[in-house]
Amino acid sequence: MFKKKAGDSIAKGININTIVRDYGILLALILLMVILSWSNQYFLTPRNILNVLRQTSINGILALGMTFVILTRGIDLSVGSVVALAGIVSASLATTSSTAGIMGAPYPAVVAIIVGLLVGATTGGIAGTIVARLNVPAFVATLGMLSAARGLTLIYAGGRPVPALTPEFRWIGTGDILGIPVPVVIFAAVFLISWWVLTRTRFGRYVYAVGGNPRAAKTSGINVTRIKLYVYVISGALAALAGMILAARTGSALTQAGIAYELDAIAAVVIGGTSLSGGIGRISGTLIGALLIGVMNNGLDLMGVESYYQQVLKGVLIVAAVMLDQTRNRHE
Amino acid sequence: MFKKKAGDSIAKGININTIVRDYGILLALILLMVILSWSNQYFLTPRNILNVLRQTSINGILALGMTFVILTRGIDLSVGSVVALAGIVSASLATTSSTAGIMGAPYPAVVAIIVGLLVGATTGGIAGTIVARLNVPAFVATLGMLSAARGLTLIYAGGRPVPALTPEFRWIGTGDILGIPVPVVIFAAVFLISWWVLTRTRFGRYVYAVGGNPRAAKTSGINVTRIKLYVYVISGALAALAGMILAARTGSALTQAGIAYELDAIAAVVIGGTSLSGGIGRISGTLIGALLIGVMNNGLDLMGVESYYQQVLKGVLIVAAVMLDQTRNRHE
Amino acid sequence: EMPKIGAAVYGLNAEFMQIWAAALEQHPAVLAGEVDLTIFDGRYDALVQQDQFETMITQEFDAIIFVPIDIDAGATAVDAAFEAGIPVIGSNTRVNSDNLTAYVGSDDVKSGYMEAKIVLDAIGCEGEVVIIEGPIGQSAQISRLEGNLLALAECPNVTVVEQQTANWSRAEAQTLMENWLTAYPGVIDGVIGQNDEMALGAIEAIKAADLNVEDFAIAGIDGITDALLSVKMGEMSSILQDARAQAQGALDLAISYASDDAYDPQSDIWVNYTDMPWNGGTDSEYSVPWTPVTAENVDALLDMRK
Amino acid sequence: MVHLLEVSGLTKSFGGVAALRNGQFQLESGSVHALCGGNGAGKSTFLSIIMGIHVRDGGQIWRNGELVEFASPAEALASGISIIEQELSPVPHMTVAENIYLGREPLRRFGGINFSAMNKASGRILDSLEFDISPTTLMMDLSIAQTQLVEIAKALSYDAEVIFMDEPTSAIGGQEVEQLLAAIQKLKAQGKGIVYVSHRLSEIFEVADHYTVFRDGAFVEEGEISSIDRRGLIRCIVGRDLEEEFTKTNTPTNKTGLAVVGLSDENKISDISFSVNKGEILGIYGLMGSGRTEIFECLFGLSKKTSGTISIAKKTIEVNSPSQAIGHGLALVTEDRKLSGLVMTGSVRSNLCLASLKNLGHGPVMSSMLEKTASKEMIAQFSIKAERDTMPVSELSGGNQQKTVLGKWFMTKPDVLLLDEPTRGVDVGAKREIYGVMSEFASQGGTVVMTSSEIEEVLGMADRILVMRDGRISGVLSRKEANAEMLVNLAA
Ligand SMILES: Nc1ncnc2c1ncn2[C@@H]1O[C@H](COP(=O)(O)OP(=O)(O)OP(=O)(O)O)[C@@H](O)[C@H]1O
Ligand SMILES: Nc1ncnc2c1ncn2[C@@H]1O[C@H](COP(=O)(O)OP(=O)(O)OP(=O)(O)O)[C@@H](O)[C@H]1O
Ligand SMILES: [Mg+2]
Ligand SMILES: [Mg+2]
Repeated sequence: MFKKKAGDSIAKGININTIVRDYGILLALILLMVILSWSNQYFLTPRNILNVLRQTSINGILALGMTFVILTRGIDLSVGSVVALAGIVSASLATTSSTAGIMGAPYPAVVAIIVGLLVGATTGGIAGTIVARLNVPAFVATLGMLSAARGLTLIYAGGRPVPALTPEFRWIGTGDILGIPVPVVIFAAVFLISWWVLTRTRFGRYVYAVGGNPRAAKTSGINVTRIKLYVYVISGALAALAGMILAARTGSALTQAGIAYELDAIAAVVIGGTSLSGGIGRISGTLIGALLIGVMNNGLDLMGVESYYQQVLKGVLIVAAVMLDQTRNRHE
Repeated sequence: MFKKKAGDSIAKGININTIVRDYGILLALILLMVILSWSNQYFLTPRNILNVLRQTSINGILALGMTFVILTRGIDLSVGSVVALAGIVSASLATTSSTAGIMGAPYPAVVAIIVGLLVGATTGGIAGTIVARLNVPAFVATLGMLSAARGLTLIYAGGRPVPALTPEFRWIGTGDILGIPVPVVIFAAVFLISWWVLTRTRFGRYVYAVGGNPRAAKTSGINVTRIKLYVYVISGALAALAGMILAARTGSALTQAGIAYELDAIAAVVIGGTSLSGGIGRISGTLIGALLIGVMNNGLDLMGVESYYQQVLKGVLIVAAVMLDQTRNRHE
Repeated sequence: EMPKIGAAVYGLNAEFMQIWAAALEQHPAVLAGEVDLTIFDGRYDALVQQDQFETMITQEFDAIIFVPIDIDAGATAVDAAFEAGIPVIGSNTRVNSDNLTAYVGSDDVKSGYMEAKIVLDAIGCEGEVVIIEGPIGQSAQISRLEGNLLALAECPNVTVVEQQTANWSRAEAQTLMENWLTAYPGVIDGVIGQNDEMALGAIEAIKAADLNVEDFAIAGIDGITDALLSVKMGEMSSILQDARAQAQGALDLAISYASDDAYDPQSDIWVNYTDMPWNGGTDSEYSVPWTPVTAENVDALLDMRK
Repeated sequence: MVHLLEVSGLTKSFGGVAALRNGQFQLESGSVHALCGGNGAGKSTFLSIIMGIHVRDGGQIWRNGELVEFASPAEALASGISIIEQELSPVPHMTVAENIYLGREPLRRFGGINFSAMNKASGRILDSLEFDISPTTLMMDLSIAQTQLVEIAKALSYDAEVIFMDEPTSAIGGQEVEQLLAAIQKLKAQGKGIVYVSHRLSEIFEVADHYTVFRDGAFVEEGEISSIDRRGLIRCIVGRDLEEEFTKTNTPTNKTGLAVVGLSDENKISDISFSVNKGEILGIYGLMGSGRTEIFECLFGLSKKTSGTISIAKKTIEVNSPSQAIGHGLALVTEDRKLSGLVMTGSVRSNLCLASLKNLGHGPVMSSMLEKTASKEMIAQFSIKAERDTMPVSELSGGNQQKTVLGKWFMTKPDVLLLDEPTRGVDVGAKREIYGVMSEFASQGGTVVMTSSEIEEVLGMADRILVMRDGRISGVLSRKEANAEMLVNLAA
């Protein structure tokens, strides 16, 4: 839809130039994977592939929600704190610990999850309202939420982690379906739904239009305020989902979970070719961006690169990957 | 130059509407200060005022550099890491410790400072080149630098702090000039120079033009690439300056200094009314934004607000302050 | 076949874990090339640590040394390693898991008690103190606070005027203390810093306010180099957490569990700490004693850092 | 009788400055109503208020006799009003079809968008207007003229009863204008009402039945087109009599000002050679996409040329960037003021001075005195209607923005002026002033190259006319021999 489509290049015969231009970042990912599988025997094992996917799923889910927000020219800095808040709240419903749980806990996992999602949607809704209705810059509104949601997390939990989650709840982090880890399945599902929504529905088009030209969107009769509000709700709910998976994976919800996660999520989106000035981008790019970050982290650990050098290498690799990607529009 | 100037409203007689519109954020700051001085007897003491200024100076210096970058539609996420890198490198020249210093240390403070500034200008230059010449999004380029500079810091220092700085070097963090702390003096000087550069020089005009419409700027004969490069050099050098003041203030340079400082610096700029989409903003706004953050932190500590509630309050206050500010353009 | 041993630590950016990691690499077995050691930086994130466990399991490590960010959140990782048949030796911070093979560490509650006690003794069990805490919710913060409060309970005439986090950071603690000194002029007698960095920040703030550091009783924990220097100048007290013993002890245990044959520990810590016998390497817990840093031992400790 | 639309006493001010003081208007069904007025008269403001884009301060609007109040464009659209806005505002990274159907995409059964139906429908609309644009092209790949065509198609596709057209032809010319006017006739026959805003009076006399004139934000006069002549309408718009519309005072010298030999680029133009003498105005005429703009972009270092030489006053020059071009005394008024002409976030003054900053200070330091004087001079020379020169340029009316761009380039005191559609959106009075400035510039020895989609303008101002077709020169005519028919024939 946006930019040229895969169909176009296939129709015209495979053209290496077109591929490089349209899928530069995918090439970067493949290149990285080839180098890694060539230099480490474990990299391409099924077990490690599943590891990478599982490790990517949390940042990936955050990045998918972030894509919606960034496409409308917004930004959501609060996702890391929402991860913690929703994680703690849902965990307090799903713990067997008598001190950390709320009255009546443990509740069925599905109750905990629904409450968690509501928490995320609410924080997103608040941030979205501040951005869309009160015209506060998204950076400020969500920075405020970053701080406030972290504080609420600490108040709610009294500063302590919530341990001893029920096995039922933990399943969303540690279980598997036909050998595929549940977080990966959830990530895949969220990706497919997001992809469908963004490319095939009116709402998706409006997200692009609001980011591409808010004035034109408004003049065409689109309720710009509502679209802006919704994307923050989506981002908040997905952050909550990620937070619950995180708690379920680690087995206890921590008040300091998710710190600085917003940076990685935004990075995945931007590496994937979505422009911070809105209106341009593909959700598949975000998937690739998140995978690139995941593979990089996994690969550097796998190869036993020393921690300090890892940080330097990561910086270099991110920039190099994006430089390989010629998709980025050079219009401005 | 851009937006309305103070002179305009004065000419027409003081008009409360104009003031609210033009200096909303200043009103927010004043309001906060009135509330604080009313509820805490120590707030308005000269000693505490100096405290606030001293505490603001580091973030303030970062924010001043960040203003240049953001005015050109860029962003500099690397400032926190540059704080650490420049701090460590300059400290290794100004330490009396035989293990942590480099050969021949301690050197005169001025040598250490110049080297530190060069380190910052170099990292800024690298990031700027990647952004301006290689067309990599600023978010990615400076995120890469954030990671790489942190890694370099750790490698350079072997993960250990550099203690025992010479009194001469420490003067920039702890000394005072006529009773005013040196960091405050430096902050004021940097502010005045930045203000002068942005409002009075050709370079300043170009910064606004490049951010407002890069294409029109280019057509008007402006070397857009060069202007973009320079703003990152400025931001890097100022981050280095902040890093050295921080090291001098704490008495030793730490490898984990400056983590997450970029968020506060960007927040000061945005709260001050500069638009993340470039071309709009005032350096005086940044000063007020930084002061607002500083006063808020100081005030909450002074009033003994519990740390969890502090975070919630901070989030709420930031958003409220910006909502009070009607300067923000509602153009889009 | 060399045993492959991984060390997953919560983060390498601060000095304490750096000393810990360096001690690991200075272990005689590593120097002699008898083990293949890899250190993983957990980047202060429980999830990253768990990911690194998965990586180590995939690569079939023979034993894992674990310094978790959180006492509870590390359990899943330990259980996963246990299922894969890999022994996990805890170091520095405990993990709430029955599957932890052994633990070498120092009791944070005890150090919290000790440092608070030093401050309280110095002010004669009477007066006003402030507590500067680590990141809220982190295990060390929780335990050290517990210890702080135990000691404070013994001195009912002492009031805690303020208690805030400075996230283990010197710069944050410095700002915090500057503001407290303004809000409570002449009130504060003692500063309980839950680590040395924060205690040092408080000292800088006191100096910046033109007050006498000697007028305050200040204590921290860990014994980082700057704190040792500060103790030497009589500005503060610190309690040495022996990173070297925690690291090398854990590695000896890891090698012992990783090799089929009987193994004699190689680190000199077993000789130095008579309170902590090797016992054939089969104990489930080794408690590394805390050492208060004093004017007497500070020079020796500083020498070891060179 | 019930009017499709009736408006009375509409007022609107922006930050204390009245943009509209008394907007009054009646639209009958089956008619084309021309809304006339100089730049800044309040026409666009008037239309945007009715459309629900701006909120009015006072006044009443009746739609089919019912009092209405549209809070958003969505409501206006729902009541059967659509608009072609003056400032083209496409969503750049969406396709033509998506732009046309934005806000009302056809759906499939399960809620997904039916893209093929949308593309087909868009194709049909574009074809019916004989606009040669593919529905699946991205908007950002279109030229400004094509963008305008899409906006026209979009406004018509609503099948609205009332259609506002705010300068729909400012970026197009020739054939496309004819097609639009034909379409308007068809709509009129269907009983729709069209409000037509244009500074090209010939179009108004060709298509409109009624006219309403605003001046300084207030209603001045209305009537039947048949009851007024061009001169009378101009008098009504400008408020005084204008003698001839084109003021031409220059006489070409025989000294070469600008010479171009064998200029080609990647694919848009090839083998372009011409020379212009000092004191001469060379007009370039051509159809949409014929390569006029591209010539300018190559000359000014904005596009890469593949071959050819450029010389100024017989000296061959190398131009790789606009700053080099400016250094050689060139100035380029680009055709899209929003995209490449103005820094919208800046003030009028800063925009006027932007290309001349090197001459407005001492070394790197600016002198606000010099800037103020220079900007005042340009504002006077082009009679730019601005409250203060420190106001944001985005708050100027369209025509005044265009004059600001011209002012910016005149301030650089160029030797060679390249003007790409210099009078786009400029009112009759101001056009005449611009022509005056152009002539004056030429008669003082300056060299002028201008393009225009308005054939009368080229014929009226140029000493010689170069006609482009498909990126090549198809003919050069002298002022004496040229006429409209010849130009059209050479261009097609
Ligand atoms: N957003 C705005 N803020 C402030 N003033 C504005 C704004 N929009 C328009 N104006 C002012 O309102 C007046 C009328 O502008 P408007 O755009 O309606 O004129 P117009 O008749 O359409 O002119 P043109 O023919 O040049 O398009 C002008 O003086 C203009 O400066
Ligand atoms: N495919 C395209 N992608 C981006 N920009 C384009 C494209 N085609 C044309 N343009 C731009 O549109 C402008 C018009 O180009 P060109 O010189 O071919 O036409 P022209 O004769 O000036 O006609 P008009 O301006 O009326 O379309 C140029 O500025 C060019 O950069
Ligand atoms: Mg108009
Ligand atoms: Mg053109």
